[in-house]
Amino acid sequence: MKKRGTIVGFLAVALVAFFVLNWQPVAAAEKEVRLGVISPSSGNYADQGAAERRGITMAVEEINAKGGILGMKVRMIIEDTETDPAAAARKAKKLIERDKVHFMLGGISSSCAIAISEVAQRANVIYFNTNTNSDACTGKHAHRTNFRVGPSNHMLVFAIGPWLIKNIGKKWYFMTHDYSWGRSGTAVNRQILKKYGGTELGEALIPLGTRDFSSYLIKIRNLPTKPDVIMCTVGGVDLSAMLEQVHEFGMDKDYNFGFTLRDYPDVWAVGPEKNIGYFAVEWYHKLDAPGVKEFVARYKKRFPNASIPVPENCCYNGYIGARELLRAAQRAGTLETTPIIKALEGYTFSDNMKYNPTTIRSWDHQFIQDVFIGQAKKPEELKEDPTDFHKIIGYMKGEEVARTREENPVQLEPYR
Amino acid sequence: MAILETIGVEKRFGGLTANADINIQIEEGAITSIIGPNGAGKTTLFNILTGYYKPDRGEVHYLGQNITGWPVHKIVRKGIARSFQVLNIFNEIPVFENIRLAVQADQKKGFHFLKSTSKFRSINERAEEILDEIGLFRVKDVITKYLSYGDKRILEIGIALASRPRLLLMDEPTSGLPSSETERVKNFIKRISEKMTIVVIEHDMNVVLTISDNIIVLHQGRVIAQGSPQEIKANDQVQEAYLGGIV
Amino acid sequence: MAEFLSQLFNGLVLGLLFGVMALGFMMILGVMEVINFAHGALFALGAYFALTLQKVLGYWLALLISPLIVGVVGLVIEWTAVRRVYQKDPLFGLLMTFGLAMALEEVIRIVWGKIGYSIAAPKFVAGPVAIGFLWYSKYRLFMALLSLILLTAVWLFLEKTPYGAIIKAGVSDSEMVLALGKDLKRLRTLVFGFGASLAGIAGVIAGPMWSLKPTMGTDVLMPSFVVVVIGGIGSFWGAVIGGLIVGLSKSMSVLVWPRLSDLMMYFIMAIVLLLRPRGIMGEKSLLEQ
Amino acid sequence: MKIVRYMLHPMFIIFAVFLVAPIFIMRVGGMSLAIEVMIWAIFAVGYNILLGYTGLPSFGHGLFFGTGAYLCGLIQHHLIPGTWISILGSMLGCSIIAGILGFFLARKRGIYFALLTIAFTQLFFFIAFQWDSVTGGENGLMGIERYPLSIFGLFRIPIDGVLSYYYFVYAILVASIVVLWKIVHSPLGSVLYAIKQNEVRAKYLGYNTWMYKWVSLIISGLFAGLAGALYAMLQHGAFANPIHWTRSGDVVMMVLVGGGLTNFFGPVLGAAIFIALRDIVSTLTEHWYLFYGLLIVFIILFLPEGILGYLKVGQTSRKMISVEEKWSPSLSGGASDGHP
Repeated sequence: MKKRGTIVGFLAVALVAFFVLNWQPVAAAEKEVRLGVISPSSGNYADQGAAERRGITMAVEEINAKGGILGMKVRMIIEDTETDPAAAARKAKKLIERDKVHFMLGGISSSCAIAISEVAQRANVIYFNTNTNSDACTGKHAHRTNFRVGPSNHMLVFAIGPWLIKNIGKKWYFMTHDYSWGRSGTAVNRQILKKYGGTELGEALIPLGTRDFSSYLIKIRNLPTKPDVIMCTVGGVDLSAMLEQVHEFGMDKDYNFGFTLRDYPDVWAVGPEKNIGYFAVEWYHKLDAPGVKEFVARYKKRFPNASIPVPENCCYNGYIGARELLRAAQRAGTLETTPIIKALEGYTFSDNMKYNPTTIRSWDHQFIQDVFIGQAKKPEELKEDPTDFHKIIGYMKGEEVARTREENPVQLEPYR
Repeated sequence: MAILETIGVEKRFGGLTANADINIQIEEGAITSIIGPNGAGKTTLFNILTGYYKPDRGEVHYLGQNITGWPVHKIVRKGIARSFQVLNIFNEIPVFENIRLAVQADQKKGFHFLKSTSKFRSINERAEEILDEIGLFRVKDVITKYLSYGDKRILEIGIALASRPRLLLMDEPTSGLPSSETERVKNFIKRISEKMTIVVIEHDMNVVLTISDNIIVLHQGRVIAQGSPQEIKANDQVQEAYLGGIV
Repeated sequence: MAEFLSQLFNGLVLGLLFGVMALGFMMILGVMEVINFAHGALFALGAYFALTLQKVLGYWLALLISPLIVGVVGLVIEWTAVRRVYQKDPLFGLLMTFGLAMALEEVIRIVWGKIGYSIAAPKFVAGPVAIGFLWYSKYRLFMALLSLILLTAVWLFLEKTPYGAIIKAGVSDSEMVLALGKDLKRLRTLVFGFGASLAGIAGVIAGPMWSLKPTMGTDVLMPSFVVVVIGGIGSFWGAVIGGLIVGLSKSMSVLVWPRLSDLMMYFIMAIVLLLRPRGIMGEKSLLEQ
Repeated sequence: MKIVRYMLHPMFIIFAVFLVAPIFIMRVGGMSLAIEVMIWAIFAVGYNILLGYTGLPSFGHGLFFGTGAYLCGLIQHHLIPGTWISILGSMLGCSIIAGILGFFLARKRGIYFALLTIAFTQLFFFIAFQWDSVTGGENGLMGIERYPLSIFGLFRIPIDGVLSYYYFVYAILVASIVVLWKIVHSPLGSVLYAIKQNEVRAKYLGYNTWMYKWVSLIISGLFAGLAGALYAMLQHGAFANPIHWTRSGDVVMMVLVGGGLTNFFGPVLGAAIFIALRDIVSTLTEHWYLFYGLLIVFIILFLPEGILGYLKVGQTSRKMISVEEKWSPSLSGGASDGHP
């Protein structure tokens, strides 16, 4: 009986302590800028989330080292989306209501980003979604307060697709992750086939969470016509598993694979042996653009023990997103939402570690930027630098690949 | 007239035959005992009669109606009630509630869902009547599991009575009771037998021979004898198979 | 036709692995009446231990030792926590293993990090092989062989050893084991450890194919459930047949309608439930009704 | 004196606490969290009819919660944009689904019941996730609105604000708890509890236990649908994830933590504690799943009766605990005799 009493007492004290620690009202005086970082640290995209948080941390620390913005230090308040849109919406509410953040950024998962942006728009809080690619984020679910830092699927596919048609072949087979991101990727690919006169040999719809691709690979092996390109819009863990099995079934030797997007952590997981194909890349740490080398060096200094030793695309987008958001507040001279939005819309910056400047498009809030075309290096090419997985074989300017106003007829909400 | 009749009932579990070719008639208004050694298939027979098991072969007729394969609750509503060998009462609720539930089932009020149980006067009154009848009124608010074993036995039967059965099947009502209590239960059975037909599974030959009008002897799943106490006592086969030197 | 046969073959190979996975799950379910949610996490642990061990000891020793360590983890879990919920409301066992699964997954994140890993298959089974029309992965053939050996070993253990007889009795009725006068407590601990190491070994085998992620356990848990529901609780052959059915449903639905490949097993499960509620090989037990 | 007794009744205390809570919560923020507590409380108390009273351990009740959210959105998008109609539609829809699944489920109990609920929730998850032309797939069904309440066309009460929505949910919470309280203390409730204790005996009283279990599933499904619809309106969206089995432990934990197996009001306390803890711990540490997992284990090991059960609150007239007992005490004697 005594033991039980102790346990309950302990629990009660712990509870009270938690409440006291956590529920203290936020200091009323505006002495700091509160940046809500909302990105996954559990669930399917936990590692991408960690990567983007590293980028965000770097941007915030660099700005704070220079004295912050508007004379105030920037404080990050981090919440986990659990890669679950319902949880993401809840956490966004928490950041807005309780922590009273001035703006939010983060994302990775398009579905989480859409859920967050819905909440943010209603509360009139700026939200930068980093590292999402679904066209819906700046299309069907575009909002006045919502900005997308990374390129959209459309941009990625229109970078890699025409290149594949020209250089590899016109007969394509699709492997599509069977959810909105995957299907929108394949839909854009079909546009490309139509535009450039290619043929589609079929499509395999792969359920999310598929661990075993053998049946699909066998199916491809038995196609009556051998495809020139197997165009994959498969992501995350499933992509790692797929690369594994493509290698296992020896398909990497006799087939060409194209990928709508390649996240660096996925290749890092499977290693150089199984890294294959041609793909679109958002950013790469070996780009020959101004500022890249310095950025990589700063990253290595700041995160000597990071699981991935170089900054990759998620980290880059996190960094750029956080930096531009804070800079815009500085330009606007206030933390109010509407002036910052106005300071962002149509803004162009060139210290973006890419070849051409990036523009924040005013009518759909898409960051228009260079998209790169990459090819997987052979394992022996990695001798000198084990992190250098990709060969960058070309790039497309943002305006050449982004959707036009006709293709994406969005109407943002009025300013509030 | 037979109130209950089985025709060639058979039940197997895997390779074991629990009941084979059982043909019995239960006389209305009488007390019938079923005896037999452990594992003779007595409880299985009860389970078949009450619809808990479906026989592999054969039929069960009740009041001239074929009830084979009917679900338990339907058979119970037809007027067959049962008490169990292992105590089978609701342990976590008061004694009164046990009886009340049974009366509630009898009055078909189970699906009323917005009126408090205390507002159903006819149920509550009837339940108190029954408690009075079986002599458990004094403990009506006690949580059932704290009752004495004998009281639990009585309660078990009381629950069965609440559904106003025409036919009551009792599975070893005296098992585990001290002799004084056995006497109490025996008298109780005698008393209620005036109102209904009773079938008992019983080991205590003393009880069997004093209360029974008819005795059915089961051995290895088959009926080996059937008749009045005197006939059974005189039956050599029964003596050999079961009674041994007891009587 | 060639594709049909290839898919059929592939389905069977996958089915064997699901069988191994589900067998451990089912033994724990049958003997302890505990739905072991942590089975997936143990599967993942097997793969992660192998990842670390093979760097030091090489593949073969990793294949051998990793399941043993997982088995020990299973024993510890049983000994400290799970044994306290036997014979209680099944909800407790369910929640307990659910919590353990979460905690173990997070432990993997803490120890090995959030990023994915790849285990290299041993050299002699790396790459593809062509057998007539069938172009197949050598590693999977190796895996099929391994699974077959495992299944045979488990079968021999269940059929030919006294412990097997007790476990089988326990599967249908734990009271019977008590009646046999055997030490139920120890039996349960051992079965839990054994089931855990079966999950571990499935993890080691699957690692080189499916690549490693902290969430990998969650993803393979559901097929085990479905296998057990289809095959029926308490039957060795139920687990094997259920595994094969799930494997085949995954590969064959790719031929017909790939979108269904995940849903298919649930549909099959629903049909089995309609026609034979206790599963194909399941015996009627006190668990139902 | 009667008034004092009423005021000390847990129902009154709960209603009073939630009534005045905004005064404090508005200061620190977190109204959405408080609303969430009430929504989950509705869900958990309804679910407890199934778990605590009928003794059926469903581990897939997210199915009804998630489906309720979707139905709410679908009705708004495709039928009539209105608050009442979408809520009532969700409740009706979920009880129909519960009724259909009940044909399979109500014949089972114990662990088999749990297995099947898990399998069904996964089936629904995949359908919700893949059928994106209807459900929005992984992006969820967005744009679910809180339309102003209109009472006989006379008033229009806006519930779009946080505070107004709080009191809207509060009113529904009060109504739900009163209705469920009545059910529990009605003949129906008494039969359900009898089934939990001893299903075979209940059958032998002449109750069609199958039908009662089925009804119990429908009741819990109905309230889950209600909670789901309210949740969709809170989030302005409906998502597939709450249906996934990895989320199905949440509501069970709420019931258990509070002491729902022994007390009608346990789930309300459980919902409050669970949501507050999850919120706090997930902010404090990245590895909050570890703590969550261990907390579950801890509670099962040391507090299996939940907090109210442990404190022995409110167990005077109706002792509900039966967790120490073996799950199916039924007929074991009969069965052993049946196997000669």
